[in-house]
Amino acid sequence: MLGNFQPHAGDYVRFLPEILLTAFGIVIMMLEAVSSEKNKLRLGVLSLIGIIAAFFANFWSYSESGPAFQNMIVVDGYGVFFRGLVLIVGFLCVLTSFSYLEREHAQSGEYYALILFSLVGQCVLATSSDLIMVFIGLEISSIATYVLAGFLRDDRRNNESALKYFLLGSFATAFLLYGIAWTYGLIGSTNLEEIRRVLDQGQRPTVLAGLAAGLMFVGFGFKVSIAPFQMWAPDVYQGAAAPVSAFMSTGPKAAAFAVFFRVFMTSFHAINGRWLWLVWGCALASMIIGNFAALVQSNVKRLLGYSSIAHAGYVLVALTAASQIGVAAAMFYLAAYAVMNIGAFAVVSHIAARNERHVKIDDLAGLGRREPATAALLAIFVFSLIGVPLTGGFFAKFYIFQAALNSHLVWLTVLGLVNSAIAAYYYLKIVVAIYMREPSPATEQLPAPSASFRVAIWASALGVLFLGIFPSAVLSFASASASALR
Amino acid sequence: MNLWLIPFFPLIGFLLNGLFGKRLSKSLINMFAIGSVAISLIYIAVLLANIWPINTPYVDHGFTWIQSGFLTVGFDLVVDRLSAVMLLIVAGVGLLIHIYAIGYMEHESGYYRFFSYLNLFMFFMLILVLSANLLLMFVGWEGVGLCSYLLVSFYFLEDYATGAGNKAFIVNRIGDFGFSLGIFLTVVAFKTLDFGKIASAVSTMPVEAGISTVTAITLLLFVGAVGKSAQLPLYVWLPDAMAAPTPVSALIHAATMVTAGVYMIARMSFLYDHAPFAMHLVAILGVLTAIFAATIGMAQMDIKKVFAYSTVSQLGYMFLGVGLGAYSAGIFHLMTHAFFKALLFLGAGSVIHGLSGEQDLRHMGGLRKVMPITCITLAVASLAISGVPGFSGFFSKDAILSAAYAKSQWMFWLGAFTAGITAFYVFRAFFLAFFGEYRGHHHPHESPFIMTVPLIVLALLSAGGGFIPVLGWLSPQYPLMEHESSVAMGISAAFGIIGILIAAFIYVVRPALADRFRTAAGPLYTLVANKYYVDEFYFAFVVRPLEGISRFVLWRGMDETLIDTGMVTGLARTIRGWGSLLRQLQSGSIRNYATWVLAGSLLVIFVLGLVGGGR
Amino acid sequence: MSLLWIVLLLPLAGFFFLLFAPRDSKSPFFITLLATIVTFLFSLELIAPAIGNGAQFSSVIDPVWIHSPGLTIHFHLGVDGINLWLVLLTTLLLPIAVWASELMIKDRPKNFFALLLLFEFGLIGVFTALDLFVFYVFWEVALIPMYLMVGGWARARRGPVAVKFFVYTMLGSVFMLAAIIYLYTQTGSFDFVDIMNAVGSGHVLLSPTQQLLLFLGFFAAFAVKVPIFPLHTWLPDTYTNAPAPATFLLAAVMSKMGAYGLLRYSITIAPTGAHRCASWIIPLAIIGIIYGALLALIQPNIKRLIGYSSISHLGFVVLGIFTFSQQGADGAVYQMIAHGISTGALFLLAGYLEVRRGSMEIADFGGMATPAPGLATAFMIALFASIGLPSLCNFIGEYLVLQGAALTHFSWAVWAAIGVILSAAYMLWMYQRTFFGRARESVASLPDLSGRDWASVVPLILLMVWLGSYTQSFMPPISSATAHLLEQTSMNNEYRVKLAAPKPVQVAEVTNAR
Amino acid sequence: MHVDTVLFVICAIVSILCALNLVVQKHPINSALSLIGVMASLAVLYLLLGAEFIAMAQMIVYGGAVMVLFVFVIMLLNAGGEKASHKSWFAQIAGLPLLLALIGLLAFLIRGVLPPLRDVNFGSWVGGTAEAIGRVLFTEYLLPFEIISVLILIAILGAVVLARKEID
Amino acid sequence: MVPLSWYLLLSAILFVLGVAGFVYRKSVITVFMSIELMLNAVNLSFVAFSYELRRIDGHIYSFFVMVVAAAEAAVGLAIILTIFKNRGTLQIDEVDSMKL
Repeated sequence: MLGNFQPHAGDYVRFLPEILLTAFGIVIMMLEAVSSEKNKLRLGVLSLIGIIAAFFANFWSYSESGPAFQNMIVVDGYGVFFRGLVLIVGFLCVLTSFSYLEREHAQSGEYYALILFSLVGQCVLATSSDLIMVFIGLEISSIATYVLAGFLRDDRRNNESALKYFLLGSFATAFLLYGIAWTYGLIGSTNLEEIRRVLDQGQRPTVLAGLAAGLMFVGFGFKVSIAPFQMWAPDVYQGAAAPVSAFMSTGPKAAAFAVFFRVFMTSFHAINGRWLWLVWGCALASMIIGNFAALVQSNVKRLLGYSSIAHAGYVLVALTAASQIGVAAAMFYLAAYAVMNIGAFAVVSHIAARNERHVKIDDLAGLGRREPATAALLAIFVFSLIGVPLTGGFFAKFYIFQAALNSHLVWLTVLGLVNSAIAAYYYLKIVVAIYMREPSPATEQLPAPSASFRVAIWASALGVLFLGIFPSAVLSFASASASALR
Repeated sequence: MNLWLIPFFPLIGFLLNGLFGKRLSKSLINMFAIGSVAISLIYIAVLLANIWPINTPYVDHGFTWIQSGFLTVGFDLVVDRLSAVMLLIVAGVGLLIHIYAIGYMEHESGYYRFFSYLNLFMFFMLILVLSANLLLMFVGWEGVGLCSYLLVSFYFLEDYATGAGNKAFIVNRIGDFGFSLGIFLTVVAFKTLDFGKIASAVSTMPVEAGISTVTAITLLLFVGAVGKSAQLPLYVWLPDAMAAPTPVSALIHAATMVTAGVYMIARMSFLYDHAPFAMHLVAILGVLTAIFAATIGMAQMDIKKVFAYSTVSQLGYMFLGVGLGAYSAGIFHLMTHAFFKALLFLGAGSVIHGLSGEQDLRHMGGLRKVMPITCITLAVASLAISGVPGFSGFFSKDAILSAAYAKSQWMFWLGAFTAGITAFYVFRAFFLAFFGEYRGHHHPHESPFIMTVPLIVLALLSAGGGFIPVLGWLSPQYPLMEHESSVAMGISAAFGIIGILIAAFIYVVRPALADRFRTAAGPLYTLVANKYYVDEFYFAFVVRPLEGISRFVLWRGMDETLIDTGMVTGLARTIRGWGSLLRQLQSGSIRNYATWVLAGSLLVIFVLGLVGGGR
Repeated sequence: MSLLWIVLLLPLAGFFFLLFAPRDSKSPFFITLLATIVTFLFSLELIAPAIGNGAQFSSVIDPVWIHSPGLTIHFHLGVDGINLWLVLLTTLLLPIAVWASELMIKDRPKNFFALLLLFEFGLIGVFTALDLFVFYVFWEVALIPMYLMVGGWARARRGPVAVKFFVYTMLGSVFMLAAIIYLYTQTGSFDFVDIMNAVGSGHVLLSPTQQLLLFLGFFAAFAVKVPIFPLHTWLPDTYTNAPAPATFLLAAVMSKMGAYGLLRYSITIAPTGAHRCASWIIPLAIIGIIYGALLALIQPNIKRLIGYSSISHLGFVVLGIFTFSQQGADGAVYQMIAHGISTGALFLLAGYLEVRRGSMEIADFGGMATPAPGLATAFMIALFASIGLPSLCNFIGEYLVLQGAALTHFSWAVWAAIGVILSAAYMLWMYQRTFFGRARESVASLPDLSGRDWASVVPLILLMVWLGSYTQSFMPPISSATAHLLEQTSMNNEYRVKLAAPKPVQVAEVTNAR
Repeated sequence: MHVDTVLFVICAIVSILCALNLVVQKHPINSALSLIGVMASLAVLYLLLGAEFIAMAQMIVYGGAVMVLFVFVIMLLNAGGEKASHKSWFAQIAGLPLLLALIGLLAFLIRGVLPPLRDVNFGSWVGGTAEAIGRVLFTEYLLPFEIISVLILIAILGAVVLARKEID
Repeated sequence: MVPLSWYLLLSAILFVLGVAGFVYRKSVITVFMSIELMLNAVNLSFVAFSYELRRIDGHIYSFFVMVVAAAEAAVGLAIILTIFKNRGTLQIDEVDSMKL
């Protein structure tokens, strides 16, 4: 009777990226113990290789797409897209981490291992088709991230950010879990398709479905940091090391959004009349809180933290649209946001000296004169965050709001666009600093940018411009795979 | 024949002198300047001879200037009997004054600049005269204004000169405002700007009783004329314009440009004939200006100012004439006035030249011995302007006054009285300058040959100009009104002679009387001497308020405070305020955050569980 | 390789080429100058086809740019009588700006030249775009380099001024973006030509309400850019503080973006909305004319003064557009070009003054005519062009605009013409205080225009005279294009007004929007 | 009065009281002990619901391992009682009403909206045997079971990274 | 004869008490324990529901929850240790250096 539960090759192919990541993570863990101080770099390279391997495995799994392991996961275009996205995020973050770890004299082995494991969790999230996998994937990615946030255990800001993230994260997870419990009790199953099927029949009391959905909304909303669950984001991003913040604000967030959309667009589609208004409000609130509060920030990391709230709001607009285009738009947006945000954080971590002393906007002053290339790229990232044409940020916003208007969300669109114009104000403070002011002490004694850092920001910049100028490829893939979420 | 060649020659002169004048020798500059005008005068003569007698207007269609929708404006020029007269006046007097200027400007810096400006003026003036449509006329109209500005502020180191220049241009702009509105309304009414087409269109219309389109057009155009020809209330720029070198005053501010208004009305007579109300207004304003300016002229001490006000007054006469429908009379007076007023100015100029810049009558006197030619020519001019029978002024002024005599008595009497005043102040100036003892401290000397020749020529014209049969010549275009009343003749002539006698009595026979009169007049005299304080009035009630409102109400108040600080910065500040309010949520305390999550979860559950309805 | 490709991409190519040029040498200048001049020469080739085609678009390029299920965008560019001269204006003024920058920009010249090229790229794109998406893209692309130029080289208050300029414009343009996307959801296309056909043929019906919203969306962006009173307060700050070449370009070409957009898109796509709003836009335009003039009257700073004067001038353009009359439209377009040249020349000469004196305060000058007669003369000519002296360029535009206004509604012309009086007042007064009078010792030794400087001024002066005295070389394509445009406008308008009475069913209602 | 009613009532009351105690106690150690109480009583309830394995795991994993860890850490850091602080005023003020609202809402949903479920009587269903659990765990839930090992790996790694002393 | 809804009610009460502990306790460790309490409450719901459904997936869930809880405990306590090392306190309100 075990026969029909016997996993066959296809299952492993579909799960290959996670397997590879885990394997590499373990290997790195082992090597860390034996390798000496000077060849730590190898571990980094090794993790890069692991990620690349997983990336190709991801493509392979796409060719074998379908459910695996008794519908615990399902490999579809949607899942593959997000797996690829988080892998790219991981790649860029590892690259940016090289010089950071070197600077802080932190033992790098665990760091890379943790990143890989956290990626495992995010890949699981991206492809999970059962709430149990959602729960476990979320925990894997989160716990790894908690540790990364507090990685420098002697740094008070790291501790604090880790504690805040950990306590509040678990708190929110409890809500999510309670929601899962109710879903289970209501439906009798936790398979996403199954939930949809049952709810579509409509015998179940939609009020309790609403309760379940609401409790899960709290959990997801927290992970993607949308109002009213956004509080933690600025503190944590400010406290954690810049590369980690870059990672947290893009990878886990993208994965959480992936599953957020999957659950609400697939399972709770039947009751979307109940949650659309809520999402509408949360989207607007997130944009307003994020942008307005960012106007008065002077710390770049904290500013980016607030901006990440606002961007989560934009993505939520796509959920409000509740349409194929909306999903595709959200996918594109998260991709664009990932590259531009990592780029920005990377430059910040380059400017910030040991113990991240220089993370104020004023510390960026005169970068344009000291390091023209870095400054130019940072400008590109910032303009993309603003949403200036020919950058990924613009096209992402454009596509999101097109989806919104397709669903007649006129006012949300107008308010969102006005928000993005207001946001320009604080983003431009960065451009003003780097190009229109005299060099600051921070930029005066700037170390030469390391090769890995250069690769990272150039790659991010190219990504931004590619998504902005030739979005067709990504867009087609996104809108094709968006149909996975019926 | 190509009419465009007429203005073309002066343009060439302008370009040559303007571009290269700095490097050219004086003789070359003279050659270009004088030559260009002379050539175009010759060309005019040849042209007129060719198309003689000009029974039908000779139109020369140039290129299309503006073409938009139904509206087409071409660079079209026309010569008819009217513009023929005008052409001769402009080119002829212009030439004389150019020649005179050679002598007058000899020692001035910016010699080439002066002549290039003069040529440019000739160009625009000829365009104005020749133009066959309103817009082209407007080009000349504004162009001569430009030249007047340039020449008035010729001594650009002196603030009074540049100030006068600005005043001249801006006041003219006010007039042109009306003129341009007239143009717009013409297009609205007739869908064209071509004189011929308008005339044929209007000829079918009835004469308007009250105020209606055609009247409105004519009135608006007249506003332009008021500005350009210095009538009430826009005359104020002309006296100041005397800051220009004297030849300029003679050419632009006496003989040609200022008469453009009169020319324009004559040119547009087909419209004015249909707007009796406008005609009446023109006449009234003309006669009022005549007397008003004349009274001021009595009390001026600057010789050029005297003649300036007399110009204003004489222009008033012309407007009276055209306003009464006696277009030919107006044009006739325009011509004679061009002669004798140019002569007056040139004479004054030669006096000033002889006194090396002195203009105040109080520092002259007894000059008849040292500069006889100037004295004699000036005497002729004075007699002419006073309308002494036989001299040119007599015939033209008489033509106008007899028209008035027929049309409206009060205008006639006013005009006649003005004639007396005119005679008085002109001769007052003449006697103060040439009789009595020399009161100045320069060494007067007669002007050089180059200057006196034009004086003599103009003197001959002023004397005999009355016998040029302008009225007859124009009669096909402007039918004569057959009421040569001997009464009017007599009265006006009498007034003139009386005026001369009084002047002679006061300033030659009993010089002491003058001061006694002055003291007796007291406040009245000061009022007049200060030109009725009109300038002060304008400054206090137009210029100052405008500037004050702009600076304090609009700029500081509206623009900076209300819009920029209020709207723009205010909005930004409000948003930032919201921002600093919202950041208070981030108290940094984990427990608060948890409480927020709790609140949020409540909201979510509530909305999802209990509120949301089906979509 | 169509001609328009070359004209569009040459500046961009120059930009990339410049990135690799050595920093501290003359070569950036020469590269930029070469690129811009060659661009200009090629752009001359655009004239013949544009005139030949009359109202239709010529030298069109239309490849697919973005293609994905549910969204296809063509990179559709083309030239007709309206944008032809604007493109040429751009390509002509850029070399002049480069020429002047080499003298006026001493700090990081390479960056400045690079930005100039990027700016030209964006501007040509804005003027030739025939696809609303492409238009918006270029609209912003042109903004960025200008923002960086203003901010990076401003003489004072760099950050604030630049940010104000950027955010102000951005706030306007997002509404346009919303309108563009909304239009797409209604018509299923971003392509201007397609949309006009669909709307004209009645395949797509936009209810008056929708049109109103669309129009206001576009208007918000264009009104800020023009600028229309009371959205103008970014202008004086920016113009005053920006480096001279940037101000020159801002006033000469960039200010045309807004007016061009109004003419090309607002009134054609949403004619009903336009006609409704004309009732309050025209008063605003007239207020702008008089208001700008009155404020120019008392400005203590030359650049600020010219800035306010151009608010006044552009008021004429807006007035002309919203008279919906042939003369008005022609005049508006002509006025755009004329203003570009005359005000451009004024700012250029102001720049030369600034280089010499190091200040723009009128109080710091006085008697400049004595040490610098050439400069004084050139300034005088540009000045008279700008106050609309007949036979110089601005007169034609202003006359036609006012004539159009008079034909539509005479009192508009009356009010607007007041601005003409005031323009003489403020300009001449400024000129008197700056150039006339005895030279103070502070300016007595300043040099006159060098031959090198003349080289940048003379073309402009010649154009002033040419545009003013022989309009036939420019007007015919403009007229035919505007005629076609107005015909579309009125047709669509009547069509909709007819259909609007019983509200079309297939129109997605705006009211059910969340 | 049936026996499992009695048991339920007792355990419910005990668990609620212990939970309350956890919330009101100022010293962590007391809270820890009361939490253990909650867990014990919950274990009984699991038995009543026929979940033998979970009951055992509850006692061993939770009551045993996890809580011991807690107590150990508390002792290690000899964490004293709490000091009063006036930060997080929002929690102090808004906390109680929000909590009451939440419990009210849940109670309403459970009692009012939830359709009637079966009654619990001890022994009527004993599905939760170790064998059954094991079977399902290695068939349907194979992947979660495997992948959760990564979680534990991370936990170990994280604990090591964060808690170990600097060697160098 | 206990209606199952009582169990659910109990779990709800415990859950809310856990939340209360998180909101009101000032010692980091107690706060952490409150989270454990919430997880326990959830477990009760799982088990109760699986009793209703006569299926043991609920048990599997609660088993996984325990594992996760254990893992969280390890990491969480480690984080708390670092906090204590750096700040010498466990007062949660003192950990608010990053705000606004």
